[in-house]
Amino acid sequence: MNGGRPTFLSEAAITGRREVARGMFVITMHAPEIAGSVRAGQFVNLGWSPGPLLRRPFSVYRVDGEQIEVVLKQVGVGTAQLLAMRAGDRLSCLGPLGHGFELGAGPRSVVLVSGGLGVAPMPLAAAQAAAARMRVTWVHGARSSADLCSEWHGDAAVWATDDGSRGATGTAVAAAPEADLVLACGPNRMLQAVAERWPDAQVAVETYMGCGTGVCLGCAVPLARGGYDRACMEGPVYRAAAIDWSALPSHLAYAVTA
Amino acid sequence: MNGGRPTFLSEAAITGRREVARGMFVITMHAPEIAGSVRAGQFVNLGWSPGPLLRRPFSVYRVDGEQIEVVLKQVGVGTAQLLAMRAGDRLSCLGPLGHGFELGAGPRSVVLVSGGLGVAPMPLAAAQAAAARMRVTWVHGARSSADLCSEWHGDAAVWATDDGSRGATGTAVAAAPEADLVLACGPNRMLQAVAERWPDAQVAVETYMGCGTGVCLGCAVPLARGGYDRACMEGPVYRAAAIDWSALPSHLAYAVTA
Amino acid sequence: MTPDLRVEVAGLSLRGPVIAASGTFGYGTEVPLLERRALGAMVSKGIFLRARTGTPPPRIVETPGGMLNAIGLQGPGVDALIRDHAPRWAEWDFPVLVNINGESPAEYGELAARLDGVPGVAGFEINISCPNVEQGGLYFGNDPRAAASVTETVRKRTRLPVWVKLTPMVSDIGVIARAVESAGADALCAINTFVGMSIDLSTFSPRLSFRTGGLSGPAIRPLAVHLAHQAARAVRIPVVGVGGIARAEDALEFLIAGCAAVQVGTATFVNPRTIAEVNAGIAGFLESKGFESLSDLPRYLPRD
Amino acid sequence: MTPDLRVEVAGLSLRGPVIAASGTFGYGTEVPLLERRALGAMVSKGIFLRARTGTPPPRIVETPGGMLNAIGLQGPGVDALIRDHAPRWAEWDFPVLVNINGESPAEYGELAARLDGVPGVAGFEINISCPNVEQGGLYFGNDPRAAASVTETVRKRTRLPVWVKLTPMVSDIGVIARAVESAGADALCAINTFVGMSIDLSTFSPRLSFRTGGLSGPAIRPLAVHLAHQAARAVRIPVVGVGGIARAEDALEFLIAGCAAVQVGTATFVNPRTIAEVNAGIAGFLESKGFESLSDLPRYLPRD
Ligand SMILES: Cc1cc2nc3c(=O)[nH]c(=O)nc-3n(C[C@H](O)[C@H](O)[C@H](O)COP(=O)(O)OP(=O)(O)OC[C@H]3O[C@@H](n4cnc5c(N)ncnc54)[C@H](O)[C@@H]3O)c2cc1C
Ligand SMILES: Cc1cc2nc3c(=O)[nH]c(=O)nc-3n(C[C@H](O)[C@H](O)[C@H](O)COP(=O)(O)OP(=O)(O)OC[C@H]3O[C@@H](n4cnc5c(N)ncnc54)[C@H](O)[C@@H]3O)c2cc1C
Ligand SMILES: Cc1cc2nc3c(=O)[nH]c(=O)nc-3n(C[C@H](O)[C@H](O)[C@H](O)COP(=O)(O)O)c2cc1C
Ligand SMILES: Cc1cc2nc3c(=O)[nH]c(=O)nc-3n(C[C@H](O)[C@H](O)[C@H](O)COP(=O)(O)O)c2cc1C
Ligand code: FES
Ligand code: FES
Repeated sequence: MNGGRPTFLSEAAITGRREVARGMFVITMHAPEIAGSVRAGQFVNLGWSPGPLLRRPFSVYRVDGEQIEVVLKQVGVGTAQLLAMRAGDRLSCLGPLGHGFELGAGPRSVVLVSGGLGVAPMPLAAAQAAAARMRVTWVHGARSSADLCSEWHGDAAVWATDDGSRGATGTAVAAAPEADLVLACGPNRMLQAVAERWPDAQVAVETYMGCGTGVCLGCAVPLARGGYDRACMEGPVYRAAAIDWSALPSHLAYAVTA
Repeated sequence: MNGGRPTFLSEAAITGRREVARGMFVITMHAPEIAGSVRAGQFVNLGWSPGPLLRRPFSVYRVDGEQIEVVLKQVGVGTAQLLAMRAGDRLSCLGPLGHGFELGAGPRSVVLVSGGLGVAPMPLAAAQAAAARMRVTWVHGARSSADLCSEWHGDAAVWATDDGSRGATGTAVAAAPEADLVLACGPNRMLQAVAERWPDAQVAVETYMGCGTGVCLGCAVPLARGGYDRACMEGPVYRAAAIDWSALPSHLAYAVTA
Repeated sequence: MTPDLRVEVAGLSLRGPVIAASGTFGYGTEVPLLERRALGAMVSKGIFLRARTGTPPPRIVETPGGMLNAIGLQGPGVDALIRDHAPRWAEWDFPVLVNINGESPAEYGELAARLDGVPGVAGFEINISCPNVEQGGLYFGNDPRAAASVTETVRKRTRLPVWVKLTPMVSDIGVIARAVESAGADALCAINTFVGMSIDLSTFSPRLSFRTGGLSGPAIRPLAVHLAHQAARAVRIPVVGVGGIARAEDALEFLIAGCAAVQVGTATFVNPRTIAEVNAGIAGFLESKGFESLSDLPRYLPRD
Repeated sequence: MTPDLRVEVAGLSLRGPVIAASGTFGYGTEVPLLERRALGAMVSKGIFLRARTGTPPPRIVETPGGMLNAIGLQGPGVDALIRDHAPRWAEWDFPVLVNINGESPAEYGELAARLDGVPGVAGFEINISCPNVEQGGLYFGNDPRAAASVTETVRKRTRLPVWVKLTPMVSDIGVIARAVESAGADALCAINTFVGMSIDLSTFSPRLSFRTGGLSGPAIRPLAVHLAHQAARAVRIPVVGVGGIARAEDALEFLIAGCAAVQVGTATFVNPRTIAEVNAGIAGFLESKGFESLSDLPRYLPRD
């Protein structure tokens, strides 16, 4: 049970892998129940054996029939092991977990703002927004042209690089146009800038996670109104202004630029 | 240093695998230095990552050019992981370790007595005895015909099965002929029978091992003269009568019948 | 025939020996995919009299074969527990114990009194791994007198079963075990987490905001088996083994080492189905050995 | 430029901070592939006055991320050590400390006196994780008075540096640390193994013939970092960190947490080149951060 929505635990066979930016790979796996029910911004918690003790959380990047996809770079032991796997290897896949983006019925246009690996939830967000008949603007930034995710989805795209090697020079946040709805994901520093520009934006944050299922309280997100709640249950998507950004530790993996 | 003989630590790529009895597999790996120096009865200590903390000791089964071979069955986590590996996967291979069989210059005939996985050091022993121009009799026993190792080496072969499904009904020890030299490997119960029939036989024992290199004292072998020495340094090959068999714990993995 | 897994632990009849450990199951309502019918009992997340915010993140760090946590006993306080959670527990077909915490013996006693008689509350697990604020912050669990005093105070305020959860950070767990047994504990749980620390090489300071955290998971299992065994040797009341159980084999180690039942914590984070699988595995093991019930399992428990 | 890794630990000048831990390097002559030039120092396998047979097998059990050992301090006794090993140590270009063990303070003292002045013996590491036979088998290391008494006795019989190796099985390591500091220890090593047990499901009894064993390896690292840090906060003498180090990052955790040097044990079993790799990794880390020497490494050591 995950706030009433079903959660599935299955052995998902890896079915493919492709490189979408320098060192950044999309892994495809067969997980039909999750593919059939996941919402953009939700995540799966992946485990394998032999491997580390705890599962590793990854946003669902895209859904393709009975396949789901995740995108990652090697940042530590778990991601290194995942990237060493081959088609046919099996992952234990728990999900979908957390609350995803709320697209609602009102908005007519959406801008998806991502930095680096923060692109992770965006293709699915683009697909679900398009299905809700919104106009989708894809805004994606990274350190340099080679670090930009080569895949994009939507009606228009805006690129930003720190070194100006493609698109606007500077951050994705600065480069983004206005829209009815803003969804963002990336390093905390970037999300804090999102919060300043659009307090009502929906942002997907990351925290260390123990269980991903709401029972360990390890994924505490400091709230602007005081106290903590759980990134894996109430989150990982929040209204940008709801978070106490000064108290949220920066996690590195999502960010090429962090 | 291993009593003065060189030890090598290398990343050995797995190059092949074949089934030689029901559930019993030979794994081939590329380890040129070890292939060039190993003596029958010596072992390699295999590690891999992700995997268990400690290395796993395996007798060298055969040498083929720059390849070495080990034979194993799934008995626990380590052997399960080894058997799940594929060609191209790499093992950290430390060896050759321990003292192997002493063929000497005197003996003209040798009988190689093995039970179950105790066949492990015998193909190499057969090759080295043949090179020393001995007449080699291969004696191999197992529970049942399907459990007998299908590969054998030497001038003559004698088979024994508990259920009589192939060769003599009963143990390999009972079925073995006399010879100038007896080399044996198998479950401790079998080796104890070897010690009773041939006190001068050379037997390869197994113990739990921490390091395989003589420093942890974990591999204690109780000696008939009192005290312990190290299976990984002074052993794993002993004169059968030198061991205090009542004090040597039985390890199960070697034995299909233990 | 399926072996009989029922076990009686200090006045509570459990349908099986596998219990959900405190702090790893929340209040029992959120674990996904949980097969509740495998649960022998559940111990709730640790509670204080008043609501607590908990510690700032980061709160957890993975370590080899384990994890450190410093949650800071975040929780809603006893009133919310009685209002929001106990009513649901009252409907379940297994007992729920409340893990109680305090800064003084009086606080523990007060908590027990408040919860005594509340439908859904079947008993207490006293967490003595808390600092005793009245005694300069020394842990209750390290000091036989303080541990006994907390136990006695709680004992006087309730008729429900009182279990005491021991800390492993002591030189002789038998001394504490006997002290709380004499003070009226009905059962012991061994053990809580070990204190550990992990350093972040990029900041040159601890990874956890609280600096230290409690180590749990498979890494501590051999230590927990030893300590549970030592506790079981020291007392006549039942001992519940906790620490690093992820498979039926692990649970069986504790049971053979003299425990009446076991708790599963961290493993649930990795596999929400752990408790059901451990329970089924114990049954399968007993069956394979020809035992008709858990009480037939041979125990290794030479008495001190 | 290669950073300067030299460090002075209690009267001994080490060319690097990585030391071979007692019982995991034998007498230093057998480790294959060992690059001796990476060794800051070596601590010999624990020795008693007289030869000891050791415990019957099985002596080791693998556990998640660790291993239990019960070797029983098998060894040749002090005479054979002086005859067979010390002469070789005298030729090496790094100091060798002898790990000394006894059943009474007098035995420790006698050992130190016998070894004092023997060429090749650069200092002592007192292993206080031994049962005190005179005091009914309680461990020296659990009792501040007994630990101090052993330290004092050894201190009086030698002018060589005396390091005391602490046991982790205490409720407050700072108390023991201060007691042995006052008794004249030149440095502390933290920590020795934790007592653990593992049960064999086929025999329904412990896997180790000695029943319990000492847990070492990565599994204990977060506990060891914490205890070494606590010891370092409690005293002014240097603390050498031990427990679960397998990589440079692990060693750096101990160094940042306040240790002057570190020891590597179990990891050598897995990779005989560990010490050289850890040493090189520390140098690489310092270089990447722009530090010219180990002493530039920031420490996290708030004083008690
Ligand atoms: C809800 C959520 C969604 C995520 N989605 C993605 C994604 O789509 N793509 C992607 O590349 N990464 C994603 N991350 C981050 C990803 O989980 C970590 O990069 C990954 O766990 C690192 O594992 P590791 O073993 O390689 O690193 P290590 O540093 O070895 O991991 C050690 C421990 O730290 C945790 N950890 C390390 N870095 C992070 C981090 N940045 N965030 C959270 N925990 C961390 C690990 O889970 C593990 O418990 C997401 C995290 C969260 C919480
Ligand atoms: C010198 C020597 C040579 C060997 N040669 C062979 C061989 O050629 N083929 C083969 O199949 N097996 C051989 N063995 C036994 C083999 O090492 C074990 O079967 C293997 O380690 C089991 O690992 P596991 O992880 O599958 O089992 P687990 O039971 O999961 O292992 C747990 C621990 O116990 C140890 N262990 C378990 N069983 C044994 C055992 N029988 N002997 C020693 N340690 C054990 C493991 O090394 C590990 O430390 C040899 C053992 C020794 C000492
Ligand atoms: C995240 C987390 C929170 C915990 N909270 C509590 C608690 O509130 N009260 C308590 O007595 N024990 C608490 N514990 C300890 C567990 O109940 C258990 O004793 C310990 O984790 C060892 O078991 P395990 O290895 O199976 O997790 C907690 C453990 C974890 C990992
Ligand atoms: C097989 C083995 C033998 C040991 N023998 C001794 C000993 O004789 N004296 C001692 O003080 N410590 C001894 N130790 C403890 C180690 O020196 C070290 O303190 C402990 O193993 C933790 O470090 P590690 O995790 O790096 O191994 C031994 C450890 C092992 C594994
Ligand atoms: S990760 Fe455990 S509660 Fe969120
Ligand atoms: S296995 Fe360590 S000494 Fe033999």
